[in-house]
Amino acid sequence: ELLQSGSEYGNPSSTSHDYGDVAGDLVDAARGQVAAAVGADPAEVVWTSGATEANNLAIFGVAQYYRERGRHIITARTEHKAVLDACRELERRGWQVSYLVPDREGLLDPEQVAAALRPDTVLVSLMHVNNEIGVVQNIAAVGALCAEHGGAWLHVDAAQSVGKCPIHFASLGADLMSLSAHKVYGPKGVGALIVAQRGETRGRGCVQLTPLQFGGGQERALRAGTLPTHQVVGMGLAFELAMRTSSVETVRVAHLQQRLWQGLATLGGVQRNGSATRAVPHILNVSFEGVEGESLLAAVRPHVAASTGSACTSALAEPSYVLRALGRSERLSESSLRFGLGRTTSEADIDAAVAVLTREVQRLRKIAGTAAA
Amino acid sequence: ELLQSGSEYGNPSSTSHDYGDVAGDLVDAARGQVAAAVGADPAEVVWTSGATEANNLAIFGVAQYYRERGRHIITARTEHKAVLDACRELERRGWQVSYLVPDREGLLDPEQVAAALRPDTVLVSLMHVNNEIGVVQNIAAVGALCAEHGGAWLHVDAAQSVGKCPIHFASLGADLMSLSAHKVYGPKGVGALIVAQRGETRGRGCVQLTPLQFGGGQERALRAGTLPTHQVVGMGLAFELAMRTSSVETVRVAHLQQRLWQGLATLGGVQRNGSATRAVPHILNVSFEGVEGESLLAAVRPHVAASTGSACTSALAEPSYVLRALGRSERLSESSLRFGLGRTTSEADIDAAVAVLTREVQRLRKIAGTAAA
Amino acid sequence: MNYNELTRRYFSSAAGAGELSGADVFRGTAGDREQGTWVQFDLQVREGIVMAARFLAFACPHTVAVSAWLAEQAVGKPVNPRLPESLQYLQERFGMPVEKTGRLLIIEDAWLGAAVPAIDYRR
Amino acid sequence: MNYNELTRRYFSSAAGAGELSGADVFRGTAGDREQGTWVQFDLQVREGIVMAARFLAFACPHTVAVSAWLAEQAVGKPVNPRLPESLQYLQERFGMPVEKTGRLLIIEDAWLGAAVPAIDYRR
Ligand SMILES: Cc1ncc(COP(=O)(O)O)c(C=O)c1O
Ligand SMILES: Cc1ncc(COP(=O)(O)O)c(C=O)c1O
Repeated sequence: ELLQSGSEYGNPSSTSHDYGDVAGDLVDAARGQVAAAVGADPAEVVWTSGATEANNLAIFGVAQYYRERGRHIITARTEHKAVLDACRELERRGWQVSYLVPDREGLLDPEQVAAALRPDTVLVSLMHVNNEIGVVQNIAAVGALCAEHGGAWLHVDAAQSVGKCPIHFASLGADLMSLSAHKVYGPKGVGALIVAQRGETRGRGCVQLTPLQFGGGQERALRAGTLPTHQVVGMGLAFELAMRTSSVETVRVAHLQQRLWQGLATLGGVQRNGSATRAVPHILNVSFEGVEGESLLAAVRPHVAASTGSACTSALAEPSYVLRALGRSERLSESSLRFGLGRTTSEADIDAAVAVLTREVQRLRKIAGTAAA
Repeated sequence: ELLQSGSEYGNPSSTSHDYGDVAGDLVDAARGQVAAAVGADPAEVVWTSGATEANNLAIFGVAQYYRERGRHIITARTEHKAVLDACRELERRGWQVSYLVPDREGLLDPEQVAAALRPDTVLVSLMHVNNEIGVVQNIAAVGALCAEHGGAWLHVDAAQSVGKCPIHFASLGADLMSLSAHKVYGPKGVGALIVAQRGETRGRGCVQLTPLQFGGGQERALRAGTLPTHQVVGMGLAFELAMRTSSVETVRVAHLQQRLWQGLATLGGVQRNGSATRAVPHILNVSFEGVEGESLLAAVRPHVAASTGSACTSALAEPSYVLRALGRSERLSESSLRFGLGRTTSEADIDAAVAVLTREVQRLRKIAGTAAA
Repeated sequence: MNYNELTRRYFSSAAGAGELSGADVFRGTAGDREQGTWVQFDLQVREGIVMAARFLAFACPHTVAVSAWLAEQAVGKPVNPRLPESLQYLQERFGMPVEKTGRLLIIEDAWLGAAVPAIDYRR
Repeated sequence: MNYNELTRRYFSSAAGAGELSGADVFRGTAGDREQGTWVQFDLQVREGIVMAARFLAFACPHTVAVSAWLAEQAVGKPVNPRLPESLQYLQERFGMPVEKTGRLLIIEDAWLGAAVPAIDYRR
């Protein structure tokens, strides 16, 4: 190349550069990897800057496109902020939103969705794996309800699913599915929205969206902007690796989670948050009675990478709304820790974490005068 | 760290991880680098996935927030698609948009803005450096007009400015400014919107925006989503390097551009697009008479990285709307090439490019029977 | 835009580009440069045989390549009142996108513009 | 949340955590665990001098640290009817965010709850 093009690596949507051709091939390969990992078609992958954008694109996109058909949306209290805050904004703009409340285990009954569906419902947005407590919702049953309803599209936030439990878009009956790379050991700042193209076979057209950002016509004109080739390639690789290793890895992680929970349970005054059976093992959420939340975190954080509340929202330092939705008191919600278990976690890590937590919780209970609690 | 956190590097907006602290410091440093390069305050930097998102956030953000105050927007025919397509969407939603037409050199007269301003104008969106023809608009004069008007905010798309010509946000009188990393040798998929915080000194509050994507409260709650630390760090570095080298580099590039233009001019039947004096030297846009556009590109592209139309939109293979707005015929717009000159371009590259172009244009003119033209 | 090998070869060699003159030269043109596609064929025909063929094309690489191929293959054969291959075949061989079908029709018009009078002349 | 060195030191040692008992022990408590902050001071006072001091705190690290420091510094000095330093000074020294000012008031209440009766008793 004698003169450089405007960008370093070429624009994969550009048809006039040789650089662009190479970049386009890389992006196509990544599209295939992501699609294969989640049971979707490569053409259904719309790249985004993360699951936050994917969630916003799904929710605003459907709401705006179908605003003449209806302005009612169903979601749940335990969704990610990206879903809840988008819904709140739609409420400010005149939409109505039903927020389903899960049971004390964090689970929704598909009957709750059935009861909430209205003629003017245009969207049901529910997550597959909850990011704070790891519970897995029965999305397929909801998919069937939406298909029966005919007018309600189903969006699934699956940012936490890939590599943690099987997820197959085509079988879920979902129309839209949000994905994120960095939850699967990929780079931050890239994700995807899967947009179904097989609606015809189900007797209604495919879901349509009004884009969030315009200009340039990339990604089936659903998401304008220069594609970051290196980011997308990273996401593809991460998803391929996740798919290859996940079943073996899940058994190993389940064992570690068991060990962690049993270790902590001997402390007494601990409660596990969320269903233990309908959940992925990569997330364990535990409430510690008799200790104040901020002190708990400060005491363990030099040694154990745990978080309070949602890892994504802890800038706001408020008690987890997810745990509150499960009926936990404000205090207990604050003194809860979310442990993430994954590829790099070993048995020795678990034992060390149990030791630190046991020591620190006992110490804090002594300081708090709640040691007998 | 005994147990891993949910993400690999920690979430810079999270206050509860040590990882997060390091990432936060890196992001802050990058914020400082970007701000310093464009004469803004670090607190005014809102990270986005690129200038496309920044443009959309500025336009939809202002339109939505001030929709009760007015629904009129002023922009220009030669803006980037991300601006034009966002404005078209607003027109579909009931806003009115005035599209200013530049002169044959691609320049706008601030008087055109003055004439277009209406009591219900809420936004003027104009680019600083045009991506296809390199002309530089007189933004400061427009800034003064907007300040006088009082109700119209000024958004500047400066994606092509950094490293190519001086740009100083605080002096432009702009309220919003879009930036992109990959136009400055940084990574693709990251950019920023500068959102002024110094409005008070000008006798009206600061510009307010309704976000495009919600959830999580990152970036002053203007742009939710996990920050890609590595991307943002890359952008910061790219901007710092651009600032350090740009004045020397600009002289060198101006010389190369001169050499390229003189070389091509000897062909005859060539026209330069856009003002030669009020432009950055990094972009040269030339129309070749007597050759068909697609063949021209096909003939030179194995040897010279030039593009037709906007590099960002050439997936659509339509004649450049920018050149059409300058009054070029459809045919001549199609047979125009945009050359990007930059850091890696040498004199030898220029001479080789001139040789290839001379050979191929003469050959194509012979084939087209236009050799005498 | 990607071009297949055949298109690339005929576009870059474009061996038969040019014009012919003389009483035995038949010329056909079609299209309009202002509309983006213009093609011209010159056939030198003696006793019903194409002695030489040239083309000019202000056109995309596909159109240039097809025109160049047509000129090349015609030489030494009896002048043909139709294209030697179907439009569909040409489209496939040269990997021409369907959006460009109209350009094949321009090629055909130019070809017939030269070949039909040549035939008529022979009669 | 970041904590300064002083806060980290007193939070992690929390040397004076505990309770005292006896006729010469004065106890003050304030706050409410259910509201998130609860503090208790036990001062053992003999002839107007603090012989021993203990604290309990169900509270954030800042509150724990300030309470621990108060208990530590009191020992061996005449019982003080006020905090030994202004709230503003404590806030600065321990790098306590302004949002937590209410917690300093709880500490003060608990402190006075123990110290004031001890003073009264001496009179
Ligand atoms: C369930 C869920 N949805 C959405 C997101 C947001 O994803 P991203 O960080 O890619 O924007 C997260 C957190 O990262 C999540 O856990
Ligand atoms: C002037 C201008 N604005 C906006 C953009 C879009 O920027 P990005 O690729 O970062 O989305 C571009 C092209 O890249 C541009 O040249």
